[in-house]
Amino acid sequence: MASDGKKMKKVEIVIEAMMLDKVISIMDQAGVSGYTILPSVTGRGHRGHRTGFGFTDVFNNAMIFTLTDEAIALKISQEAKKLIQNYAGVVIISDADVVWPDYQKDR
Amino acid sequence: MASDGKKMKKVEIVIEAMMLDKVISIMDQAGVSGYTILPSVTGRGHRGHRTGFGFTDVFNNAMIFTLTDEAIALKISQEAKKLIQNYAGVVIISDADVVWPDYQKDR
Amino acid sequence: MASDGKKMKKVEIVIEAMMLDKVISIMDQAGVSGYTILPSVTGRGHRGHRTGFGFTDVFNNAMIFTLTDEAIALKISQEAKKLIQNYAGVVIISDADVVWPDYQKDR
Amino acid sequence: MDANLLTNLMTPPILFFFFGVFVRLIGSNLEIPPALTKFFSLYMLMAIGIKGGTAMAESGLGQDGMIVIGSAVLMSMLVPLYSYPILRIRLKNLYDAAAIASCYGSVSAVTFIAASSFITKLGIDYGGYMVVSLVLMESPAIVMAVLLATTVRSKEVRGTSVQIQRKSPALPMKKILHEAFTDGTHLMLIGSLVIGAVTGIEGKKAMEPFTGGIFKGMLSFFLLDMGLSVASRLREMKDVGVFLVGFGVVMPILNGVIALSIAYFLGFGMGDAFLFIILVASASYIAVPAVVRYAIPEANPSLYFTMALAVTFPFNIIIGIPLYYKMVSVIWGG
Amino acid sequence: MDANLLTNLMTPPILFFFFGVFVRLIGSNLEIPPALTKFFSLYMLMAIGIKGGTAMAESGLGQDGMIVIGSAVLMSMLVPLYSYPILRIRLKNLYDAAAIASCYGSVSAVTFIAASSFITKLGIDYGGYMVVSLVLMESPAIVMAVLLATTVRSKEVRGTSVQIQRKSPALPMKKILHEAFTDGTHLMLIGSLVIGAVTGIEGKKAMEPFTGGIFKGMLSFFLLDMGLSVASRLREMKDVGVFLVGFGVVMPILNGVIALSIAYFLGFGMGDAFLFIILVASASYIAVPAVVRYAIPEANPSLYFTMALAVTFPFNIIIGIPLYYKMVSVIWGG
Amino acid sequence: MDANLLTNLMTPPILFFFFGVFVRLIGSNLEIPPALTKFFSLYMLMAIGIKGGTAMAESGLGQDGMIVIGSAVLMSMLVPLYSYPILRIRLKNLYDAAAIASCYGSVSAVTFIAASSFITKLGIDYGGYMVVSLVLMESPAIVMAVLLATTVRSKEVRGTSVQIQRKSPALPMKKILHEAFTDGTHLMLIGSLVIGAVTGIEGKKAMEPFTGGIFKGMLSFFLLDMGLSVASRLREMKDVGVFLVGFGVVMPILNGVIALSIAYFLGFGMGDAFLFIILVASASYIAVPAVVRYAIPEANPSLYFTMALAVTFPFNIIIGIPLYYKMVSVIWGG
Ligand SMILES: Nc1ncnc2c1ncn2[C@@H]1O[C@H](COP(=O)(O)O)[C@@H](O)[C@H]1O
Ligand SMILES: Nc1ncnc2c1ncn2[C@@H]1O[C@H](COP(=O)(O)O)[C@@H](O)[C@H]1O
Ligand SMILES: Nc1ncnc2c1ncn2[C@@H]1O[C@H](COP(=O)(O)O)[C@@H](O)[C@H]1O
Ligand code: NA
Ligand code: NA
Ligand code: NA
Repeated sequence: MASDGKKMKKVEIVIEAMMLDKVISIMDQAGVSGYTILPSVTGRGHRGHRTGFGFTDVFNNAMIFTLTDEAIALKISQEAKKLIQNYAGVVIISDADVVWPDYQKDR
Repeated sequence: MASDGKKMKKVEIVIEAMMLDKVISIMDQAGVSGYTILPSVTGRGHRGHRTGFGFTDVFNNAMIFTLTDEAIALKISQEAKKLIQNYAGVVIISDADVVWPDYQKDR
Repeated sequence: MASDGKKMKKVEIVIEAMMLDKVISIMDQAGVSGYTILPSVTGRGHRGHRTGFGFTDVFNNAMIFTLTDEAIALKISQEAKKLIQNYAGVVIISDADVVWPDYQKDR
Repeated sequence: MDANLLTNLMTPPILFFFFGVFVRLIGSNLEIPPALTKFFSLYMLMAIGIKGGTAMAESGLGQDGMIVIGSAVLMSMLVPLYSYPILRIRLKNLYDAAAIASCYGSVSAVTFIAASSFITKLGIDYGGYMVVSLVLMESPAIVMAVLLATTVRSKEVRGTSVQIQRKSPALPMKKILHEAFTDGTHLMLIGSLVIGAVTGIEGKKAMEPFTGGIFKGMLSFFLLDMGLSVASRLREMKDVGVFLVGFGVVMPILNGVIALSIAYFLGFGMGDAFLFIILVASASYIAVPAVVRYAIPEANPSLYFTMALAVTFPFNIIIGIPLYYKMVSVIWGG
Repeated sequence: MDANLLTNLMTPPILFFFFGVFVRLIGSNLEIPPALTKFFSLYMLMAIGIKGGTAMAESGLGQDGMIVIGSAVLMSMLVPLYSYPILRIRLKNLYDAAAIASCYGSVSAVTFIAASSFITKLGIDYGGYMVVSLVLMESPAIVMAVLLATTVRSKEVRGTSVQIQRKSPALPMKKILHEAFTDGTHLMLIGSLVIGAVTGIEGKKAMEPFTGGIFKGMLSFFLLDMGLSVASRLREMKDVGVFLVGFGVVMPILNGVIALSIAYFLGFGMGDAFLFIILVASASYIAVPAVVRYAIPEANPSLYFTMALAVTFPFNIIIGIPLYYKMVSVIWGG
Repeated sequence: MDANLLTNLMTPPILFFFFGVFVRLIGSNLEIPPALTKFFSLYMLMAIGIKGGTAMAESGLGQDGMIVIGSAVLMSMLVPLYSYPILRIRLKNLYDAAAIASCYGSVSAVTFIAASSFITKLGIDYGGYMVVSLVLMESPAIVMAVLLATTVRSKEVRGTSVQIQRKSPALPMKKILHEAFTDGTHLMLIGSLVIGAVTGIEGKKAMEPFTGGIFKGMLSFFLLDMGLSVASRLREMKDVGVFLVGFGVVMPILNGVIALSIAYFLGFGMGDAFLFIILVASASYIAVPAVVRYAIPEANPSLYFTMALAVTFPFNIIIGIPLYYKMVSVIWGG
């Protein structure tokens, strides 16, 4: 990729909504500089339809992604994997060039 | 990419909201193991602004993505392409490493 | 990547919600053929938690992405970088194969 | 125009509509989240349905009602039929002509609401079956449009095949009818009407504070939102063009006059006549576009939606309602 | 069944429930955005809490109240205890058995609302402490389920270790109790109850047009939404299977009869008895599943949620309410 | 403090505020979706605007009104001017000082609502023009802040250029004014006020069940939501620091006393005086932060937003309202 961005990993996690806080704390503990949340997504996986009812969060998913370096990405994916043994979710890792404001270069 | 994930394709489709069900059935028939839906996105394309009115779905978009293997990705993109000849939409394919729970390894 | 799509750049920008219009006009001026908006995301970065209050947009983020060629992607990322010196945001660039309807081939 | 115009325009709901237009035009960031719009519009449908249903429970359909309803259904088929050739005069894309024709055959529930408040305020009565008419005018208009579009499609196949690639894979009529009859807004209105009719006076009493008491306030929010949307569509106006804008203004008058004649000759009561005209003169920007977008993808939704919402709707609210009322009151001697 | 059944079924809110089921079954696109569902359900909790709280402020708890509440709490522990062995007869996944047992130990606020409108309409009184019972039946049921699940887990560890990888990292009881007591819907009800009790007659007056006046309308929307959800869950019914569907129908009757006996022997008033039966016979699909999903991830939420929502809830609304009423009115001689 | 304090604190809406704080502090998952918050706040603005507007239509502005309004506008300019130097004592980032100053020059509509219910309950009257004052205090405060920030910016350019890269590309004043005057919440209040004034007694009657009847209930929801938000901001309190928290508590009192003196010397009526003090003593966390974030991006929104919302707002609700009332009632001999 050719851009003036920094080569990083994008770790996207779909998780059942009530476990989002757990994923956030996994990311925080792994030392990410930030994350972005898509608070309300729905879907289907091997646990069946998770189509979102308004009156319960049980069948809602949330999505969160972080841009981070490879080592942290690995740490997160290992922790998150444990979580999705028990709770609905999937972990996706891809390459991304990230453009930060100058004073953020150090991250 | 270096991670303990499985190399897969991520197929993202933006489609006008009322045609989402059609895209879901395309994916189901292609044999995906699951998908994630972002139920309400807006946008602009060559069909003009689709900025989302609350009282009609006509100008709303939805987004859906699936993680799948290359063959299925191709099948989906071919079917979806037919759909977006007539309805607003775009199909995006990229690489992704996917970490599944262990008992999902077979997908 | 092997698909019948066109190789393009995906430029994703997370930005504080009230500055979304500015990012849209950056994209328009750079000459993109379209974009997709995720109107309401939340997150954390070096400016702290942006967790979204219903009664003010000050702490809301929005996300927008465009599929475009490398030159335009570069132009956008340069302009957007200036914006995120002052306003919360991050710019992400990645590779993507895009399948357009036939009569859109020229973009 | 006289004081009646002001009577119609100077109520909070209508003023909120203008306020919404103004707010958007000056570029404010005022937004109504889609979930709320949905709430206001479902509420409107519930309120109008319950009201019509309970009114029917009290007075029954009667022969008068049957005649009005019959005329309404008839007009919802005729309007598309005579609109289509008029639209063809200038439109190259015949799918657009079919889609637009369909919107004008159908109705605008909000225009109906505004008009019925207007005459209620003037102390004029109307039958509960007017809501039944409102309901029944939707599907026939859609069916007509789909038939027109099917004709266009079959001609196209026989003609040059240049555009064929873009041609829609002909959707089976059954699927389209399913969409037409199961459209959410359509069903919400029917359901509320039936529930009103079934529960009658008891139901009315139970629901009154909700569907009656706070109605004007909810309507204010809904019309504020409509105003915002109308103003947002104004930027599409250049795509619509002079011909279609003209159509959006002249057609309601033409339809209104035809409806008036029918009402006169069939001896409708004054209130029924006025609301019948309103139904025929108004155009749908909710239910019909939703189905037509699905059924006639070759038509550009910006055209039909924008015309019905941003041209004909405000025209009817500002000019149409007092104008049709004037006409009716002259003839019926109100 | 007699006219009472109709009395219950022929009100707008209940009819909107059936309408919702119908609408979804015929495949309509009618949707209630999640934000609105949240509004309707928070509203319901506020309204019921304020009503119960202000009623309590007027009449106090009293000894009667204490006995009813005590019995309610007891039943919320007993029901899971005797449901679990029944469920084990057929269920291989014992976590599912624990989770389902928990839902049936707890209560459905909407069933309670429907039942209390039902008897209010018939002019029968009940104590404000019934809402306190409603509130207090949630947590014990959850605790019982977690205890059951913990037993299963410890057995599993001692047994074959095949499934161990999937085993949940045992959540500390403290965390689970925190979830149980701080669940949003649970707190909203408690908070409104306390606020109602604290502000008493003044609070009642201030809130009446909101929590009283428009109540039936808001309930109609909420039940419409419930109807849509129930119908959506019907496709999961094959996963649920005959045994569990049967459980979802028979268990409320069994629980109801046990509750009736207790109410009779402890000398409850007729209204209190009826609502006590309703509480015991109903199952939770909101608060309990939310906590149980967190606390017993090994259980399949499709089972317990679908049973409580799509089997037992409609059963109680359609058959249960008039049936329990019949039983009560025969015995209490109403 | 005496019974008046309790009078203010013991109403359902205020109790729901405390409940919201409590709920968030104990870590519950209770959430109000943003779309609903928007509904409640737009509703509040509509209700207060309609109420003020219809009151004005009845009684007119009058000379009294002009004087009150003039004083209010003056104070909205003065407060930022004298707050800024106070803030500079400790704040290194002068943009923060400008932004905070602006919030305190402006007003909190919810504090105004709580205060006006408080005195209405005590049977004290006030003029419809108080809402006009509320409206007119927003923009001047913003303009002052922007002027202050512009001064800082031009100094910075002349000074060291270390931070220049981060410096905002100076937004033209015209754009900022546009933002200030077209801010959605601002316009909603103005629009409702004008619509209330235009439709007068008729409008009032039409809207009453919505903007009046269910008001306390909607306010309860809104304040519950505010409570949740206030508690969420408490974790930012350590960034705010002791100096600014102190400012958030002392400044309302100082502003209140100055406002009281003005009201006294200009001979305001008791109700007007009290609400004038409330306006001057309160700080904006809705309209002003929205514009200031745009206009002064160098300032940290966590500071000014958190101070206005999580320090000054609860202070005014709990302590300020009864305190200012005490002062007023002693002096005006109420
Ligand atoms: N193949 C997939 N592609 C995209 N999203 C998926 C896929 N599989 C699962 N998901 C998402 O992850 C959630 C949980 O998956 P599961 O635990 O497999 O039920 C689903 O509800 C989807 O939102
Ligand atoms: N270049 C693009 N980048 C990102 N999204 C696009 C692009 N073009 C179109 N879209 C999305 O696809 C939808 C339909 O596009 P179209 O059919 O070209 O109008 C738009 O409303 C956008 O949400
Ligand atoms: N490392 C990151 N990964 C993903 N999103 C981020 C990251 N850093 C910042 N963001 C997003 O960008 C917004 C603004 O970031 P900042 O300006 O650093 O506060 C945050 O609120 C997040 O939504
Ligand atoms: Na018509
Ligand atoms: Na129970
Ligand atoms: Na102030």
